[in-house]
Amino acid sequence: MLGSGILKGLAVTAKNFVGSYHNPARMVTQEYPDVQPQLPANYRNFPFLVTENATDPMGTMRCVACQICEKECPPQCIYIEKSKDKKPDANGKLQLYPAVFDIDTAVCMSCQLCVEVCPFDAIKMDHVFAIAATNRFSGLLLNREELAKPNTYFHEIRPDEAAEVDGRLAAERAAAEEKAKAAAAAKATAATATKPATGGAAAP
Amino acid sequence: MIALLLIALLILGAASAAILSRNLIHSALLLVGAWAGIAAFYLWAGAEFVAFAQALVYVGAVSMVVLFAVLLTRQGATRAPVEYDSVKRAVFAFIVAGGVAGVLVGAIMGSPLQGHIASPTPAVSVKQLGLLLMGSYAPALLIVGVLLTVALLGAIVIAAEEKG
Amino acid sequence: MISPLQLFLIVSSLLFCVGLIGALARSNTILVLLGIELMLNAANLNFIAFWRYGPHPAAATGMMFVLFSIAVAAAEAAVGLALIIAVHRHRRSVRLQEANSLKG
Amino acid sequence: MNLETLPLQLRNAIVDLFPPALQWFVHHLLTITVILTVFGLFFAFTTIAERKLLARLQNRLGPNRAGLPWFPKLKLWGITQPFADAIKAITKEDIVPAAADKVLHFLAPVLIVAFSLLGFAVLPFGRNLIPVELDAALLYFFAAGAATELAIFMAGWGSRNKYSLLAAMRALAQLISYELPLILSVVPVVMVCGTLSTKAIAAAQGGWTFGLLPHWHVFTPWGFAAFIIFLIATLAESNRSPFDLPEAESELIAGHLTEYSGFKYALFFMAEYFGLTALSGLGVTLFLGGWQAPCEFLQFIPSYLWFMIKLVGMIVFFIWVRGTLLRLRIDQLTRLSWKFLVPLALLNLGNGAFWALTPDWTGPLVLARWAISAAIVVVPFVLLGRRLTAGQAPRSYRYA
Repeated sequence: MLGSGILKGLAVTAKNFVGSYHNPARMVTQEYPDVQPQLPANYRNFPFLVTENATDPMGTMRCVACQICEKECPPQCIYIEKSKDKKPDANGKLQLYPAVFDIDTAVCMSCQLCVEVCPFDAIKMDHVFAIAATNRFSGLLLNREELAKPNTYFHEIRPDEAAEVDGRLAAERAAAEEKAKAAAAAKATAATATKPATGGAAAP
Repeated sequence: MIALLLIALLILGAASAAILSRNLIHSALLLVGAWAGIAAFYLWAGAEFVAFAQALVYVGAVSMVVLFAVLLTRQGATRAPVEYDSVKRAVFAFIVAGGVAGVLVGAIMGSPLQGHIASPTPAVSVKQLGLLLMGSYAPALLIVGVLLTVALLGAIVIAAEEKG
Repeated sequence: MISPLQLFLIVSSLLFCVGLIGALARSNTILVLLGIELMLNAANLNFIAFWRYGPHPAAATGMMFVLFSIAVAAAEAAVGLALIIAVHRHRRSVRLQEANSLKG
Repeated sequence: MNLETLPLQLRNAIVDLFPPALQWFVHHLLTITVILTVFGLFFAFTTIAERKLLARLQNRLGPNRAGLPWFPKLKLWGITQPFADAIKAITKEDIVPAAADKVLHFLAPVLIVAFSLLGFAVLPFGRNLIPVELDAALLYFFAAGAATELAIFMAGWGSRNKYSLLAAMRALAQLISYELPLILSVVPVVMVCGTLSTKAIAAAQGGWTFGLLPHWHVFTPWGFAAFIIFLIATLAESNRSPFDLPEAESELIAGHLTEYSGFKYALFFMAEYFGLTALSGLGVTLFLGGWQAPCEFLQFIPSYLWFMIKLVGMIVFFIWVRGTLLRLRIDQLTRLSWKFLVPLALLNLGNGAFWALTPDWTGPLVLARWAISAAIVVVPFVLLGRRLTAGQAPRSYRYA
């Protein structure tokens, strides 16, 4: 009959009303500043720069200022200046580092392309979403000191990915060491081989 | 008496401004003000029912019809300005209206109307009005009902878009 | 000092003249119609004035007249504006001077 | 000390403080002040009640943080939210479009609040509490309400924005469509009571059967039908969900209120709630017995409290409906009015006439009276409902 649907609807909302007082499982509201939200691991907001070491963030930054992310960034919110000198990276290899690394979060659109293209796992997406500032120019333009966060933080927010990255980096490092060792060994054998060879050549 | 003078000023001011205004929408709204003033006049005279009927019909209904008509017959411009017409016409209209006003006011001032001020506000209740409407005025009421129905249908037929 | 009845009648006649000016001087059909409505209202005002200060207020004849007149005025406004809309549809204008095709 | 006449005694005591020449003026000024204060506060708490109730109907919490300034620990369940909202509205920038018709743009919110307040003048709030006793009170109420349409037109036109103007036209179409069933639903009450005076209509609903069943109009077949039509028309007249499409916040840009901000917007909001409250008060007076107590033994509670309780009940019902029903399309809206409400209201007019003609049927004829009256209501409803819903099975959604 006409109108029965309206009565059914009214009954549903009345049930909601009563239920909302004695059944906490119904409530969907999180009272935000008092209760922090449980973000899923893959939640992404603005990028940050991964450093190996919390005590010396600027010295152990993974970024090598290759500028791929700067070129890829669709809204062009990343600005990088290469350093003049070189520093040893985690593998002990001498690399450039970013003298200036700025991200304008007012422009950033959280697309994660910088993370996708980074060959060094140096830039990752952050979980911080409350970035309100009183000045929309300098307050939202983050420099490298503000962007740098230790690897342990990365482990905190995204344990699976961080473990995978660490494993990969460790493997690379091991491979590099192996290679270095092998190269050293090869050099050594080459040195010993050349000596007998020359000796041999001289012997006959 | 002071209230009466104020209402009279409101009616005449609103009506003249409406007639002289170059903006049709302003004219219509000012006329609504004049109609409301007339309703106030009726209220002052003790004709409650008529005053509310005036407000309901004029302020509520006729004003809406007028405003809709203004919007439907508007040509492009949002301002809907109306140019004045030939000065000759206006002068002629003012002369005629002035003449009529002169004659009427002269007649009113000259006639012996002073004698009738005595009566207190006559009380005619809604019930009495209803009994009159359903009694001696019943044929007129029926005719007005038929007239309104015919007018409604006629307005729809006239204003409706022809098909094809 | 004029009596309230005279004031009523003077206001009513002035209102009538304002309506007359509107009907004669303006060429926008809607304004002409509104002028005529004003003249009708002025007449209503007279009815109420004579009911109020007349010899038989209890008979309520003036009020009855005004009630019927308001009803008729409403019908008139509806039909008049419908006519204006119809004319506007055919001629794209609401100027009185241009609705002259029946003129010999 | 009598609670029933306490407001009157207080008023007389205050009025007596003034010299006799001023007493008439003070008397009315006092009445106006009290109505403005009571219904201003009522409006404020209706907004917070609406937000909290709506939230609960949708399993949310609603606003619960606004407390008192300087006492941040005290949250008071957020009931001071309306005052925070008011401060926000007042301190906001008042934007007037450059091309707007400044006078009309300014007048519209002022007039709409003024007109929506006029209706309160004839509502009988208690046994002896009625601001103005008018013989033609109902006619006055609708005449005052009709003027709000002008204010809406002014808002739409004065903004000089085509969306505002179009939305104002839609709002007017809705108001005019629903004024008809609203007034038609009231006419049977007038016929049965034989008066247009709200005071007499409220008084006519006194008395109880067995001291328990009140003789309210809503408990008669014609009264029930008229009350339902009145409720639906009231929802539409006060632009409330499910009939809030003139200002549909989520899909249109608030309709004719697009160009209003700050306090002017708040005035429109206020007028909407005043209009709703006044119409609810009229519904309470006409159908729910006005200030009459529902049972004989409950008469010790003062009559004005009964009126307020019923008024709050009506408002809560409207909020409940808002939390439940979906917004209608404009064609559904006008169809509901012209094809369903108006025919039923017209039939109900005959029903009211039948009831008014048969008050002296006694004995078994009473049963016949009720049966005939109920039949006049139910049969057309079922037939019309079947005709209108014919061929409309519950919709199935392919991708939902």
